Amino acid sequence: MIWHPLTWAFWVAAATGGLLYATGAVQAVDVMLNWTPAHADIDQLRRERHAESAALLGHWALGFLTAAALLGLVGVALVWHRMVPGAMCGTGVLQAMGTDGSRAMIFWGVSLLILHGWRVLDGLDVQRPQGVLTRTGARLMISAAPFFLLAVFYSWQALMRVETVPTVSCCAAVYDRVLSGASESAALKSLAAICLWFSLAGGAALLALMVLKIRFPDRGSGAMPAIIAVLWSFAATVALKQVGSAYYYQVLSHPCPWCLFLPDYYGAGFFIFGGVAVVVMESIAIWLADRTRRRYPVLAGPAGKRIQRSAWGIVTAMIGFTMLALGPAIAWRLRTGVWLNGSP
Amino acid sequence: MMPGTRYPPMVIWAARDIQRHCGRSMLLFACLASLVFLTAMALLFSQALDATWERLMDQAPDLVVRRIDGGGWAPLPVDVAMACAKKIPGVIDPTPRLWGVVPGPEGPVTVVASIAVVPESMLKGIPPPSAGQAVVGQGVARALSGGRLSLGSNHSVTVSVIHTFPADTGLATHDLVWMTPDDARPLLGLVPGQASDLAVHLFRREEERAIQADLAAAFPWPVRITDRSTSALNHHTRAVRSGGIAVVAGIPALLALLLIITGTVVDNTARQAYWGLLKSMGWTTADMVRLQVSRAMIVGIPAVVLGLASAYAAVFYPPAAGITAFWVTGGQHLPALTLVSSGAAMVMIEIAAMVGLPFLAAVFLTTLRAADGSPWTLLQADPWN
Amino acid sequence: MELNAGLVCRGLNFRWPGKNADEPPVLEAVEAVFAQGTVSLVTGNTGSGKSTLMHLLAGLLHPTAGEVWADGQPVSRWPSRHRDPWRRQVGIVFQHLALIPDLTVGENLLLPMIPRPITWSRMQEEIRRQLEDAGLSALADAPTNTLSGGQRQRLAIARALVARPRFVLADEPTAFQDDHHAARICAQLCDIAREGAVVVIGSHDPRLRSFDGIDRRFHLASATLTGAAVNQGAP
Amino acid sequence: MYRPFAEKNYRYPAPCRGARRLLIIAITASMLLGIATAADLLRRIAHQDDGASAWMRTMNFSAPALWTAGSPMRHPETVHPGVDLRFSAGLVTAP
Repeated sequence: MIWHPLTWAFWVAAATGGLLYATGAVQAVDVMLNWTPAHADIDQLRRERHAESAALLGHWALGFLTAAALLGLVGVALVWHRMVPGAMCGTGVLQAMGTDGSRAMIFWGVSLLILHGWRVLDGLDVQRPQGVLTRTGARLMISAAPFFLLAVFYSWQALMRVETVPTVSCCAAVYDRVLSGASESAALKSLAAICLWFSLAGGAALLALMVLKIRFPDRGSGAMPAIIAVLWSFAATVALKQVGSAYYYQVLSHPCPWCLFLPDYYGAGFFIFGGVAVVVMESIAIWLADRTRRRYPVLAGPAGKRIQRSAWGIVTAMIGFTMLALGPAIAWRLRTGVWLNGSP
Repeated sequence: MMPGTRYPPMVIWAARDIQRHCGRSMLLFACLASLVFLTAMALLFSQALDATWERLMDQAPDLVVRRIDGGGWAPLPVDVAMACAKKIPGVIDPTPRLWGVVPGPEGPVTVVASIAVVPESMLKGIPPPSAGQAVVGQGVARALSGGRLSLGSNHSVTVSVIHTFPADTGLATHDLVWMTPDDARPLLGLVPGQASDLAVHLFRREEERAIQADLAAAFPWPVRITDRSTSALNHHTRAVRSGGIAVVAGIPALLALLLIITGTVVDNTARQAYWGLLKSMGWTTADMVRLQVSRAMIVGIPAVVLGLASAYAAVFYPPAAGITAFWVTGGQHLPALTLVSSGAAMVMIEIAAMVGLPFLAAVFLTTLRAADGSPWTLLQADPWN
Repeated sequence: MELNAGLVCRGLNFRWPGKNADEPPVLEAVEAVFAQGTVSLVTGNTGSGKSTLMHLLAGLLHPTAGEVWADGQPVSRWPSRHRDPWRRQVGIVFQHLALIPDLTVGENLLLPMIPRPITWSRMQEEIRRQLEDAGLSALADAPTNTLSGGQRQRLAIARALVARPRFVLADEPTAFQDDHHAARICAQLCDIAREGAVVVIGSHDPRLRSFDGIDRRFHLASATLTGAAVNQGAP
Repeated sequence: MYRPFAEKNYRYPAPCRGARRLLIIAITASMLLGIATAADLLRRIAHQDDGASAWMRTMNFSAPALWTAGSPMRHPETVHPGVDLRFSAGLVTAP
C-alpha cells in the first residue's frame, strides 16, 4: 500500500497542510505568550502581523488537512481494500491496520474539530478590532498540535502495518461480531432499539432547539444543543449501523458502516456520515459562539449571527441525514408492507 | 451584460498582472504542465493497466485445480476430476482445460485447444481450426513464414495457420495458438481423457477461499488450487506499485523545481513596493493572497488540463501510446489499454493532491512572506524613493 | 476633546525606530482635530514631519505614543488586519506620487477599487468621473510613464479620490502644478470636503497658504503642531 | 458597421481588454481540452475491449496476455507454492 499513488497523495496533502499549520502555530505561540493589545511597541506590531499571518495560515492549513483527511477516508473506504488480501471494504482495511487505523481516525477527527473551533473563534474575532479573542484563538490553534502529531504518527503506523498484513476477512469480522454477540442478542437488540429511539427523539429535540436558536439566537444555552448533538451523533451512528444500513444492503443483518461508502450503495456513507459530522461541528460552533456572546458583549452581534448560521447548518444536515438514513427503510416499508425483520 | 462584468474584478486584475509579467507566467505554465504531464502519464498508465487487468480477470475462472505429484504437475484424468468437482456444493460449470506453453519460432507460445464447441456468436468469422490447422494471435502471426507454424522441440508439430485473431482481442489472444485437441495433445504430453487442469466457477465468488479446502479433499490425488482473487490482487498490487514508484522516483525533483519557480515568480522583492502601495490603498494581506491565488489559477488550471490531456493522449493514442509503453515498460509491447471513469477520477484526485496542493501552498506562502509587512516598510523598497 | 468627528490626534508622539531616546522625536504631543467637512492645511519646513504626520493619520505608520481616532474609533490601536481594510476609507496622495509606470492612467485608478465590493461597471463609472474632474479623460489609455509631471500629480490625486474616501490626505498636492491647475486642485479638494470628507493637506506651497478654501491651518515646527481655525463658517 | 461590444468597451476608461481576452482564452481552452478528453474517455468506456473479455471467458484463461507466454504472471496456475519468484521477467518494473 505504501506505493499506492493515493497513499502518496494523502501524505503530500498531510505534509503540505502540516507545514502550513506548523508555520501558523509558531507565529501563534508569540501571540499567545505576549499579546498586549494596549501597547504600540515594535514587538506588539510584529505580533499583530503574526496574528494576521497565523489566521491566514490556520485557515489554509484547515483546508489542506481536511483534504488530507478526506483522501485518507477515500483510501480506507474505496481504494485501499483492493490492496489488502481478503478485504471487501473499509472494515477489512481497518482490520489490517489494527488499532492504529482507528486511533489515526480519532486523532484526525479531534485535530480537525479543534481547528474548526479555532476557525469559529477567529471568524468572530475578526468582526471587531478589539481583538478580544486573539489570544484564546492562538491558544486553541496551538492545542491542536499534539493531536495532529498523533494523527500523523498513527497514520504512518497504520499504513506501514498494512504493508505486511496477512489475509483478512472483513465480512467474517462483521459476522463474528454478530455471532459473538448472539448470546447477548437481547441486549444488543435493546441497545439498537434504544439508540434508534434516542436518535429519533434527540433529532427531534435538536431540530426544535435549532428553530428556537434561529428565531432567538441570544437566548438559551449553547452547551445544551452541543451535548444533545454529540450524544445524538453516537446514537444515530449505532442506529444506522444496526438498523438503517440493512435497508441499503437489503439483508437482515450486515452491520457494516464501511460498505455504505462503496459505489454499490452510491457512496451514501459519505453523505450520511458527512451529515453527522456537520451536526457535531456546527453544534460546537453554537457552543463557542454562545460562550463568546456571554463573555464579550462587544461580540454579541456577530456571535448571534454565527449561532443562526450554525443552526441553519444543523437543520439542513439533519434533514439530509434523515432522508438518507430513513428513506430506504420507508421505501421498503411502503413497497412491501412490512419492515425488514418481518414486523408490520 | 456589459463585457467584463461577468468576471470578478479581482480575477480580471489577476489576468492583468499575468500580462504584466508574461515571461514568468509562461515559465510557470510550462513547468506546471510538464509536471502534470509526467505525473499523470505514470498514474494514468498504471490505472489503465489496472482497469484492463481487472476487467479481464473478471472473466477468469474462480479456481483452477491442478494435479501434482512428486515430479511436479501431472495430467488430470477428466472424468474423475469432473465427478469429484461436481460433488462440492457451490461449484458450477467445472471445465477441463487443454493448454500449455511450448517453444515457438521466436520464443514460447501458449497452445490451447477447446474441448467444447466454441459458439458461433464468439467466432465472428474466425473459422475453428481443423486437424493440422491453427488460429494464432497477433504476436505469433508476426513470426510466421509461409503460413506454417512449427511448434515444440521433442514432439514437433507443424500446423498451417488459417486465421489470425483480431487485434481487438489481443489482450487475451496475443501469444495464442488455437488448435484441435488431437494436434495439441502430443505437444502437451497428454493422452486422450486427460486434461492440463480443471477450471472451476463458483455460485458465490465470495466463497472462493472457503471452498478450497473442501475441493482439495474431494480429489483422490494431491492437487494445487489457485484462485482468481490472488491473481487479481497480484496484478493490482503490481499496477499501483509501479505507478507509485514512477511517481516517487520523478516527482520530488520536479516538485522542488516547481516550488523554486513559483517562489521566483511570486516573491519578487521589486514587487514589495507594489504590495505596499496596494496596502496603502486598503488592500489586506488576504486580498493579496486572493489576487495571487487567482493568478495562479489562471495559469495553473489550463496548465493542469493541458498536462492531463497530453498524458491521456500519450497513454491511449498511437503512436504516442506506443512510445509511452516503450518508455515506461522498457520495450515491452503492450496492447491497447482501457480505462474506467472511476479510475480517471482517481487520477484527477491524485494529481490535484500531489501537484495542485503543493503549488497552491507555494503560491500562498511566498505571497504571505512578501506581503506580510507594514505598508510603510514595503513602500520603502521602491525605486520611487 | 471631541473624538467622534473626523480625524483626531491625541497626544501623538512619533520617533523613528532604532533612534536614540535622547534624539528629538519627529512628532511630540500632537493634539489636533481635523473635522469632518473641512479642509486643513499643515505647513512646515522641509523635513519638519508633515509627511510623517500624513502617514500616521493614514495608518501607514504606528505612533510611538498617543492615538489617532477616526470617526470615534482608535484606529491607530487597531491590529493590522483591521487597520488595512479601514484604509479603504482613506485616499492618500504621496509626495512621490507612487504611480505604477507600466499601467495606463485608467488602470492606475482601478487599483484602489479592486478589493471593494462594487461591480466592474460601477468602477469604470467612478474612474470616468474622476478622469473628467482631473482633466485626464483623453489620456485614459496612455501609459503613466508618458505623462508630464503635472499630469502625473493630477493622476495621483484622482487615484486618491476615485473611491470617494472619508479621509483625504494629500502630501504636497500642488508641487508640480501651475497656478491654474493648483487652484483647480484646491477647489477639487474643497468640493470633496463640502461633500463630508475630512481633507488634510500637507504642503509648504505658498500659494496654498493664501487659498481661501482652507478651513484650518496648522504649522509644524520642532515636532509640535500649532494651529487655528480660519473659516468659522465651515460645517 | 455596428459593433456593440467595441462601442461598449470604448466607454470603459480602464477596460483591461488584454486581461479579459487572456481570461477568455484560458477558460475556453481549458473547457475545450477538458470536454474533448472527457468525450473521448466516455467513448472509450462505451466501447471497451469486449472481444478480449469474451475470449478470456470462452477459453477460461487465468490471466490476460500481457506477459510473455510461460511467465508466472501470464500463467499464475503454474506457479508452485514452493518456488520463490524473486526474479520475474516482464512487466515487473512497468507501471
